[in-house]
Amino acid sequence: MARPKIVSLTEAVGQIKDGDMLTFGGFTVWRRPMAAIYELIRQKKRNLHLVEVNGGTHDDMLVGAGCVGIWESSWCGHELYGKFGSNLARKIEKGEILYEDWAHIHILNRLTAGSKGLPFLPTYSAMGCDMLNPENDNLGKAGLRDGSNPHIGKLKYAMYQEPFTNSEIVLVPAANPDWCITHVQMVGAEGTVRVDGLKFSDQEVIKASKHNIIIAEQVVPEEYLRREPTRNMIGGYLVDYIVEQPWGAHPTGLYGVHEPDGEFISNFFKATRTQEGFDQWAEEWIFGVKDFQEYLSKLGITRLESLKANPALGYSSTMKRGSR
Amino acid sequence: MARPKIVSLTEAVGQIKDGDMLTFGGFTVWRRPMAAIYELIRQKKRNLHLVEVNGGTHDDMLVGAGCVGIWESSWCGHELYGKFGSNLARKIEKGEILYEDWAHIHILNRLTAGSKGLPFLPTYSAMGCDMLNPENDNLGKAGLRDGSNPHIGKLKYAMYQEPFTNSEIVLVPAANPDWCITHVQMVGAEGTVRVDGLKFSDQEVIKASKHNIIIAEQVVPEEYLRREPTRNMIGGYLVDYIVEQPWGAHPTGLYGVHEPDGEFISNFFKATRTQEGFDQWAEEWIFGVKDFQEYLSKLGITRLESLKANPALGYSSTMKRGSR
Amino acid sequence: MESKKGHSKPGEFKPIDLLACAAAREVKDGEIVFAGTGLPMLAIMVAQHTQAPTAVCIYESGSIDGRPIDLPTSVADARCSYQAAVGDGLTDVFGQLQSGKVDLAYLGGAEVDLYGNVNCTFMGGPTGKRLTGSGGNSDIHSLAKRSVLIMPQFGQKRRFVERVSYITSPGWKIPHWPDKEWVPKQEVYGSAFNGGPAAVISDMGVYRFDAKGEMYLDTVHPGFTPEECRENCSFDLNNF
Amino acid sequence: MESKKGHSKPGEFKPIDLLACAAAREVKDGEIVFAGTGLPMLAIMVAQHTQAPTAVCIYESGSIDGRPIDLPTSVADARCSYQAAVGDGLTDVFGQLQSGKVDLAYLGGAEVDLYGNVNCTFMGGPTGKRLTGSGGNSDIHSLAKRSVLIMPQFGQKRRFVERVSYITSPGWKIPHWPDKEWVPKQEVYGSAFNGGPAAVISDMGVYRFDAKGEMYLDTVHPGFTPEECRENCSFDLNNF
Repeated sequence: MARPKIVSLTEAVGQIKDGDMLTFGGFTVWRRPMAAIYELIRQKKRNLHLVEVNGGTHDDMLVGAGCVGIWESSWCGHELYGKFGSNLARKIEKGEILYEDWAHIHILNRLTAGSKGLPFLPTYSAMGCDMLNPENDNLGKAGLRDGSNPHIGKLKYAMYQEPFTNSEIVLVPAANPDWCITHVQMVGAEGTVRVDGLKFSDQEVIKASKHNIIIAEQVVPEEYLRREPTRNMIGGYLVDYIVEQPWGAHPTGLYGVHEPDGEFISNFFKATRTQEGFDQWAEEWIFGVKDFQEYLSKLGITRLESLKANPALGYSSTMKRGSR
Repeated sequence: MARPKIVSLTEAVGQIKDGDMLTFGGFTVWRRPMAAIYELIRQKKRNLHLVEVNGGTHDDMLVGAGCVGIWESSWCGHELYGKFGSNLARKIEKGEILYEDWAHIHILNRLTAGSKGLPFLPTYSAMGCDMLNPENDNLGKAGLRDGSNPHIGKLKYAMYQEPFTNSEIVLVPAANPDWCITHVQMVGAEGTVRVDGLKFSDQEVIKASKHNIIIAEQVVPEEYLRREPTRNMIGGYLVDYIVEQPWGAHPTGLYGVHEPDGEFISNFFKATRTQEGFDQWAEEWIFGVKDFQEYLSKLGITRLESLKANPALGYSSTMKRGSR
Repeated sequence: MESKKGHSKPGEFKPIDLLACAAAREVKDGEIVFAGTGLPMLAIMVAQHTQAPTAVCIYESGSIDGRPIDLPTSVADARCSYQAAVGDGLTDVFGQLQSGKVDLAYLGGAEVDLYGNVNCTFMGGPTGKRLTGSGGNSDIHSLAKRSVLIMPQFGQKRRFVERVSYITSPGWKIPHWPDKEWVPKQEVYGSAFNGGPAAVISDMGVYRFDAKGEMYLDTVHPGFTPEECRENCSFDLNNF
Repeated sequence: MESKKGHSKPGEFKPIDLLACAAAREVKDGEIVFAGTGLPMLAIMVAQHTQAPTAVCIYESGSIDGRPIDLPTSVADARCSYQAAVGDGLTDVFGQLQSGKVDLAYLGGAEVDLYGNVNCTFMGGPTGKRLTGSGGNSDIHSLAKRSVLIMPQFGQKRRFVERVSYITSPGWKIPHWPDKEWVPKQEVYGSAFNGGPAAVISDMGVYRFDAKGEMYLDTVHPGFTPEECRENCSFDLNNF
């Protein structure tokens, strides 16, 4: 197995094929690989199958741009900055996208099972809820559980009367995405990955995925990260491509580095209540700039600096909740 | 739920009852709560049910002292310092102890299932091996799978033809010990636990257990540990008792603090090839001293200092493998 | 009713303040509390600053027992992790939730019904208006010992309904799949049953559940009458 | 045979040195290797210092890709973690093992048989002499793509047997429980089959497995003859 390659964002994202199953590191509007999201849209990927522990601004954007064929997750919204993912909501309401809803533990378990080479994991979560209503097996209803798609199993889930305590329990099948894209604070030149702050479900989604793209604020000498192995998450042998892209998580937040750009996300949410609104927004912020560096220039240093975290706190001491 | 109490070792260990199920933090001859082991022996606990991810000097000592009724684990030995646990081996060979052998993943899964409130976890490990030979279900053969002991389930394990890929897989039942005793480098005054170096399976065994005793080299201000939450393992609400006991892991090793005392363990192994040998050894090192502090005095400062780790390396730079 | 909106002046209070305080009162000192974003987060922080100083707050992002000095924007906000005991991830905290360690959960929702079932996925069912989906709402309601739902009610009658149009999170009576028979939660969860909804706290009053698992009005906030509560509820609040 | 024991002088080698070097040769550059304590640990370190500098070594204690500058005493030794990429725990590394990420595993054992089954639990079965038990030996043999067993053989004929007296770790042919029928490993592991024993390396020679999963002598170390290998083996090494 070769060591990971340090490449451009264009090259890394260029490896992803139409129809691939994707997942992402991060949590809602935190530490999302936004630079890669913009590039996926610029490269006009189609029919992607997203399987995410939870969604956020990033997947609503991919959905709005028409990149996504199937969305599977527990949630999509913008936290405080937008009540729900309006592109996803619109496409679901119009029947323009296939989707499966899961409880948080369900979908976490699906990727955790994938990361451990297991066919399933059990949970007691959400029994009696509509995510497990057989009528809501949307991929099944669409005839996609016929074995033709290697990412879609024959069962959405199974109930199991287990033999140890005779309880009924939900078994959810493993998910193994083709790609996971994760934005992190630091990666070593040989691919050792360090995440500062909460780890969310990054370890699980990275290990579940066949290929990994790590986008880092900074590429640092391996030796530096290896002084403290217990602070690192992943060895380079699990990483295919490394991209160095400062601010690459904007407009989502990055622990210890910068806040989410709430105003930016809020404007996105408001603009994208219609497809036309999304298209105009994308024209300005995605297609209207050559690449992520030009996007950063368009945002400007003043705006970006205003998002910077205070190192003593891990967040900005000047930005208050609800203030802009 | 009350905050944990900071108590003496005698008081903490005094809470444990004959017949309780116990597990321990650490790995083989590393970071074992030896001060508590000596105290368990001094307090003459009987019929303990050990369920351990792996064993080591500590459980062989408990077995030698006649404290253990049932031993369940994947391994017992002294690493480089003794080929196997001679007390356990002798008692198994003479039929003086009940035991169940497991593969490492089996027993890790049993405690992980316990930590997550699940009745079982699946694994493909050790299929076709004699740990899963129905003839080697020793607790079953002893008639203990009749529901009379809440820690012994009706099945050692179950094979399951799972419905997603139709593979056969091993399901192992959850284990929830009454007590877990863990030695760590630091605990906060309110019980936040920090482990330096490898975490082994501490997180799983602590969370699986109904009650926890944390023995720390040092009790430190909470605020200090809370500056870096990502380096901590467990919140104080999971801890029942805190004991401060420097060198409390001796003769096992403690990352960043001290090496295992190889000569001490090696002498223990040699001495304990017979029960008489164990009894003499225990008379000298356990019953012959009033408490752990007197044990440390008997060892002496020169010996202890020679084990100290070099902070740049995490281990002693003067102690070489195989040298004494 | 404009005076019931906006920020309060010192010495005054608005229904939203009452809502947060009423919610905060549900926490007993020393309890392990799992809180969601928004008003639930505010309520637990109020509780920790009043009668429950040693209550431990767990967020589904992986942050445990933070001591925030600024109000967080979401559960993954660094503000939640300030002086936290542990900062790990979802596997940790959802595992603890499932193992029954969570005494009380604070959540919001778009719709609640007679049995305390919660909807935050679709208003009007799968052909209706799409919302965020479950996130951890479902997991937390499924597995916590008690859960407290914080819901705006005044002028939002459609949020209190006889049957939610989509069950995101289980209340006291739920369908058993695949046969669809409605049974008590205990029957579906068996040995994994830890509890269920303890209260729904709105800006008008506090609702609890009777032995049949049906919602009743327990107390009415100052400034409202039981009749007004009934008027702002789509089902027949006949138990008070 | 005294000259075959003890430490070698520069320019010389002893069988034990040959054993470590022969074992080291099994590693291809860039492979993910799971190593046990003792000689396996030495072999992978030799490989990393020769033909396989980018091989990654995982220890079952949770240490990944260490760059030790001193020889560790056991897999949990801090020496293993020096300049490691990751230092976590068992859940991490056994999960990676089970997911098929481990190319090669290096292990020892007390007894090996014709099919590569390994015993490190009981010499003579459950009524015999008790050893340490599996540790990770079983898991690693079960789940790695290739495993290499490092075993002393000279003068220890009872370690190479037709059938091990207790199967701690699976070889190419194993019983299917509960019916006890001996079948190829593939049949028992199904879709979870990743591979099996690739070689047994002793101080006398290198043994491999044929298409039937039976052991044969592949190469003999300098200083020994095939006949001597046969004499130090309890079963009929008839395939060479």
